[in-house]
Amino acid sequence: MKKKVLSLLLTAVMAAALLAGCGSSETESADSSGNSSASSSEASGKTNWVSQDKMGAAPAKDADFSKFKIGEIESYVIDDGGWCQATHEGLVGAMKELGISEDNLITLEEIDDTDQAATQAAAEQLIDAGCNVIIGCSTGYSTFLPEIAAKNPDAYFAQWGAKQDNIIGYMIRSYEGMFLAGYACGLMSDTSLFGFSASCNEFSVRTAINAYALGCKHAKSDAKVKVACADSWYDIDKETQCAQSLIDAGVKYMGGEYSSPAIPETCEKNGAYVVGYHMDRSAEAPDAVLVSFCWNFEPIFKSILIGVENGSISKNDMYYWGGDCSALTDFASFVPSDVVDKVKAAKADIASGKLVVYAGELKDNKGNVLVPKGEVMDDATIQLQDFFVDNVDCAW
Amino acid sequence: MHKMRFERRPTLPIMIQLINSIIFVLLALAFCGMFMSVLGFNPLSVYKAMMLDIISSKGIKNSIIAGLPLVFCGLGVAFGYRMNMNNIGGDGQYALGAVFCIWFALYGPVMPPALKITVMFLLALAGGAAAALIAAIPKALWNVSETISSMMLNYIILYVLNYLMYGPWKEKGQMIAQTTQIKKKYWLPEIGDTGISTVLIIAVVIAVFLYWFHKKTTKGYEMEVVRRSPRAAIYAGINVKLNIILVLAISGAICGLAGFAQITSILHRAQADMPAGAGYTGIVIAYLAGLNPIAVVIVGLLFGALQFSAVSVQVLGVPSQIATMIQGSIMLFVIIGSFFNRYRLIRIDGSAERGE
Amino acid sequence: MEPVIEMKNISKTFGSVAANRNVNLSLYPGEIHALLGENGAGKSTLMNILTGIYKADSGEIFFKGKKTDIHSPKDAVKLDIGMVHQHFRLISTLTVAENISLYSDKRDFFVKTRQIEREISECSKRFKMDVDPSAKIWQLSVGEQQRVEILKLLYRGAQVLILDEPSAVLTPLEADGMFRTLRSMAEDGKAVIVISHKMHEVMKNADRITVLKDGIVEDTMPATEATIERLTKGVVGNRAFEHKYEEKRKISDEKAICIKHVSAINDKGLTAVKDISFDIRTGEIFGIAGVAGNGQRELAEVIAGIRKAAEGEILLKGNNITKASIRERINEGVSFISEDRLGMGLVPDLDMTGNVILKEYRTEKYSKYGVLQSKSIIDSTEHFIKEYDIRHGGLGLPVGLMSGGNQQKLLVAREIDGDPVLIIAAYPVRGLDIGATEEIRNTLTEASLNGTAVLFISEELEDLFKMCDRIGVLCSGEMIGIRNVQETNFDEVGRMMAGEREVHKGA
Amino acid sequence: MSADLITSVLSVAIIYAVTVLYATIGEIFVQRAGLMNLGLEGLMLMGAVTGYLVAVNQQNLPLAIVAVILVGIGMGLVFAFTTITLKADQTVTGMAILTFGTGLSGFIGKSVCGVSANLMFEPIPIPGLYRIPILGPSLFNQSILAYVMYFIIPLSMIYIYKTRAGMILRSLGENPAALDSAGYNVFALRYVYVVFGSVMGVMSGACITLSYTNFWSDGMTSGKGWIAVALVVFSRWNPLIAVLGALLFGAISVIGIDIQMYIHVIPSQVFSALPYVATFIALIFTTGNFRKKRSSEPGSLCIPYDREER
Repeated sequence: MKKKVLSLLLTAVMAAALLAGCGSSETESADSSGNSSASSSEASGKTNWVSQDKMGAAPAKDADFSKFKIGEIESYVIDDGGWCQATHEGLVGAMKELGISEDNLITLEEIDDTDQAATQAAAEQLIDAGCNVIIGCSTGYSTFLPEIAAKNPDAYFAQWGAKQDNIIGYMIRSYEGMFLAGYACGLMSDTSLFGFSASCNEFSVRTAINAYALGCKHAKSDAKVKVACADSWYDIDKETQCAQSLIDAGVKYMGGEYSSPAIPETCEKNGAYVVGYHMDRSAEAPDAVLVSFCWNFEPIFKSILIGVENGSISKNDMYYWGGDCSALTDFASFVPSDVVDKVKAAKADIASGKLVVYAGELKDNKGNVLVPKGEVMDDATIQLQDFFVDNVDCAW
Repeated sequence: MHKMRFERRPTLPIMIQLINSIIFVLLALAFCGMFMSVLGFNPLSVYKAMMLDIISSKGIKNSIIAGLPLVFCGLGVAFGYRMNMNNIGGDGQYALGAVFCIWFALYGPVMPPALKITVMFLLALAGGAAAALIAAIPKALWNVSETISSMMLNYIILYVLNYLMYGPWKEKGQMIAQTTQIKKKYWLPEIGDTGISTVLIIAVVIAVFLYWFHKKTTKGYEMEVVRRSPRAAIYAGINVKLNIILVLAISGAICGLAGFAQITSILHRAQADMPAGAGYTGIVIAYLAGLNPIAVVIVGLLFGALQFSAVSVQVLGVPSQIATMIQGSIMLFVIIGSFFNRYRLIRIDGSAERGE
Repeated sequence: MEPVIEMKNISKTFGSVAANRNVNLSLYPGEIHALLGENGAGKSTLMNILTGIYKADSGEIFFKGKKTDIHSPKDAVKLDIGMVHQHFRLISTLTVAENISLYSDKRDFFVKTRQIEREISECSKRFKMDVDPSAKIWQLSVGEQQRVEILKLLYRGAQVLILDEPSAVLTPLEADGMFRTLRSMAEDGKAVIVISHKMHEVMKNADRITVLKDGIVEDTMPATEATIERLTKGVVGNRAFEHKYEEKRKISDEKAICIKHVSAINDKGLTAVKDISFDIRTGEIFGIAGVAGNGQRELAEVIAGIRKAAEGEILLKGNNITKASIRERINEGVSFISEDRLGMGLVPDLDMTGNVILKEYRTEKYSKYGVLQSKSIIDSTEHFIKEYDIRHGGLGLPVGLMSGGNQQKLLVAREIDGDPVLIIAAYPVRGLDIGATEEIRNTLTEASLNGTAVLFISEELEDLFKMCDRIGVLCSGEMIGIRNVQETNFDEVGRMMAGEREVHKGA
Repeated sequence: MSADLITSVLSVAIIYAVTVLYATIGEIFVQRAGLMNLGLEGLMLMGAVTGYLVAVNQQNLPLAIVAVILVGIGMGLVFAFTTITLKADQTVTGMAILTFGTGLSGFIGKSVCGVSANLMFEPIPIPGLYRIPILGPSLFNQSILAYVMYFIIPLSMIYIYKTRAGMILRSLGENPAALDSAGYNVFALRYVYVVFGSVMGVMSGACITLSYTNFWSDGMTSGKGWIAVALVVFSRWNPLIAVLGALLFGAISVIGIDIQMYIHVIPSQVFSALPYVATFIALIFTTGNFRKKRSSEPGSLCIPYDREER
């Protein structure tokens, strides 16, 4: 009895907040966007979307990277078997390609990206250490770095996520990889029920969910994707429980956004299949991981470094690359070859533009049309993904 | 023969307390130094780097920015402990204070800044107090351990914050789980152009007030009596239950101000998991400061310095966790040291200046 | 016959207080040896040293002739020395059997409750003590708990039994029973030490008597040679022992307080005060006689408002204060000198000023707009110090470190300050040295002369007869009777304390 | 609720329970002995990292367990010395252990962060029992550490309520003075139980890294230590109730997610918060003495024992 009351109370609190959120929002927040970091980017020069053709461009013969000192700000440890590790390896890889020794890389870990003091202190540290390229690897930094970037015009700041003032933006079209992964699941599954184990309701997670769902749909028109929400970036118990719940709901193939082996292990234990995320997860559960989606930042970082070296780079640059950046690992041995071939074909189609992931007619799961027939979604909307596509079934 | 024995100190000279703490803090640093050298770092150079970083002008600024939320939590927790209330709920109270505060800042009516900020201040207090009361009332009525209940509330409230930040209050068109920034006119001004917000002054004022409150007011006196001897309190006609509720509420309210500081002076917005353990660190700070509000401000800022200077040692390749570790060991050692605050070594054939 | 225990030149100081100074004591098997002395004379300390709870600073202990060091209670138990403390050392959540087996030398892995219970009931039959072995301790009465404590020792096979103030919590009848038990043990060849401060009791039941005063052995004698005078001299020194003051005091007929059919329950939830009625007139000193633990405490607390009255009503100067809060009563002029000096009356960790204002800190005398007025506080503190010559180690020193006498003076001073209507004085002179005792007696008497009604609770008949105008006797929570001091005597009151309602004068 | 749904919910609940129960039962002993160690989270992290470090570097599980136990003993002694010998504030000391453990674990765990040991206690299905419908597959297909826990639970019950030592333990937290005068060494006993408690605490952590998710990363226990502390109070210091409580919490959060997947009107966070709400309410009902009955809380919990205190 009393328990019910309290949980109701909790719901009430949230509901009330919700109302406050939508209800009276015009009073203050309407004009408050004036100083929100998004629109301010328009203030300065027009965002320059760097074309993906630049990928793999080699540095000039006489290019000299000896003076390069690179700073990297990570929100967590660089060997977390997840996001940070992916970024770090991308950066290290790019440096190796360009023959920059690792001594010229300074990595600052566990800089809480909600902590202004820490973030700005970190950036200042790197400036003091003489870094001329500083890379913020977590979305949260975008709130704090522009200030420092403005103060230090000769250093080049690059920041994951939306474009900010004086900062080179970079993102990866992760949806391409996840789409293909979903497509693979769709091809393999004999039911049209799929699952997704999600951490937090953030754009990158939504991207993964939507792309996966569209992928499944590409293979099975009636595919539905059930989402289990952990509401935590990192909680082994919750991840295990999410996977288990999905499996109990009859899911055999699932995608996920996660950093611990909990989900693959749970799937393996229950004979279900999962798409690896962030990095190659096959080692953790060889019999469960079909294929892994990996962030491959190397081309982007390489291009940025070259650009800095030959001065071709502009602080209005925005990298939003897919293709090899949004990579899949090799498929597990138990995946039938015809599936592998179909996925390869789809990959080629995406590259050639024959296949567009967010193409109309596309509805969200509330029934509103996102993209009318015959049109395609613009990058800004894709980056933000403030929606769930119509075959996603999610509490958020 | 001269036998030695530990005996309670009649009174505790502030100097002894100070010297004790310093000695044991140094011991703690030495202790951590051991681990560092095991992992192949030179402790001295590490500490040197930290020091240099802190005493630099922007180091001081950053320490203060990092320290402010900790100071408020420390003050709040210390206030509770002043009546033996183990308020572990600092995080939750901080969060709820922030929620109330940002709600008014963003969705409340347009007002002249002074008035608006005042209301935000009061709401932050209210939020913190509300969070604390949920634990305080069961404590007062049925003696439910506030330690555990306030800790459970942390989780619950943080989920509320999480919901709001990822859900309805999330800044539209942005990727990060945070609200929009509040309007510039509602920011607290900086002190001169130091980049240090006036909220620091608020913290100091509150600390001084609390110090005076404990020493000079009847309420402060009541708290002291309840803390020292609950039975005597009843005997003196003090309403203990009421005091429990009151003290926990105030304790929570002050923690709530940490949210106010963030919103008006540091982030100027609310974010998911904003407290980030400040409430727990607050306990450490309160204890190390010997529950003395003014000392809390100093210790709090020092902790800020410690946390942010941990970044600087990473340049030397020292793992970031060093800060947490140093905090922990400083605490352990100071606790051990505090034994010598309470006891002194005496010779048994000490002369009798005390009757029985 | 060689003594089973010999203590030689034992000294023990707490901080800088000498609790024992070069004490010698020898104990023979088969005897009941009484340790006589006022509270704080060092009796308990001496015994705690013998049982290894405290370590003596210097001195030696011989067990059956050979020197032994008793470092911990464990050692004492090994030597078959057992003690029944004034505050029982029982685990209230366990049963009698469990408590006893806990203390026994049994080391078997599982608790054999059945068997132990059987053995206990045999043992308790042998020494004529009845207790239910399967009962939980917190369900037992004080008397029963004491029996459990004694059984513990017997079951453990103790040869030396020490009892600290065993009769303090018993009615005279219960006490006699208890002493019969002790006697049967002595006849069993065991050596028994009884700590007490009651001369009659000691002379009646002990074989030998050792008198302690201020931590020093004043006198040792066989009980046969003991006389009240000799003992008194040892216990209280050359304190004048005059009877009731001569000059007749005039007491107005105005009733300061009326207690009407008041009942109250104690912490255990049992009725501790049964339908008590009496009244005290202004300027009168009304004594409550009775063995400690017969409802005095509850009665005092009910009047002070710390305990709710289950039934009946209390009128202060005619107006009903039964429902009034503690604070209201304080404001109405009810003062309470609690028997629990450091636990309730004073805050040991606070300094003098902090204790001076404990009850009146809210009045405009000490505070304005919720702010304490340091000046007036210090003034009245110094006033107290002068007025009642309280000796202290500086205003900043916690009162917990002052001597008991000075603590009590401070407490009394605070309670009497501002001429209250009624002072409840519970055992105000318990455990004080003669000097302090006299001063506090006088202070209370003066207060009464100034028209304050005094409720004087004590177990010391001397004190009662010396100070009071009337004496009411409590036994197991009931008011056995009320007498004018002029019209009664020790013997009558003593029997009333044992619960005899109809007592013939001088019988 | 279909049979195999029960099975799977149970299996997850058991994983949750086993990992948290080591710490919980350990803490029950500590609190029964009259002390409160709030540092469990720190202990678990230390256990997790130590176990994993050894597993990775030595590829030897028994050795890992030994190392973990040694660490537990060490940290136990620190806590015991500070709170029993020096009589320091137990809440604060607990916080210190927590902070220190968190920091140190991350510090020394750096080298194995993200490294896969490929070595853990694999689940061993127990031949006969494994076949039992519904319960079998979840209960009897567990790792050795879980089976050990199956033994610890009844043993701890017997120990506390039936054996002489258990009786002493119960008295230890109730009235140490009485024990002391009965000739028991209160200090030694308390040391023993504190150390035992912290060994169990670190085992909890080792359980996570060595038998469920075979990897280490900073602060991976994500607040489980606090749940353990809460469970102790929730269980009224009774291991059996603690087991039920742990299973309940595990089940609640799985079922929470189940519901959350179907019912979208209620924010998912509500279900995430449920276990904590449950604990909070349970707390009020189990420890709240508003029913005027003897609270089962150890009488002198958190009160340092000082023989010459007078």
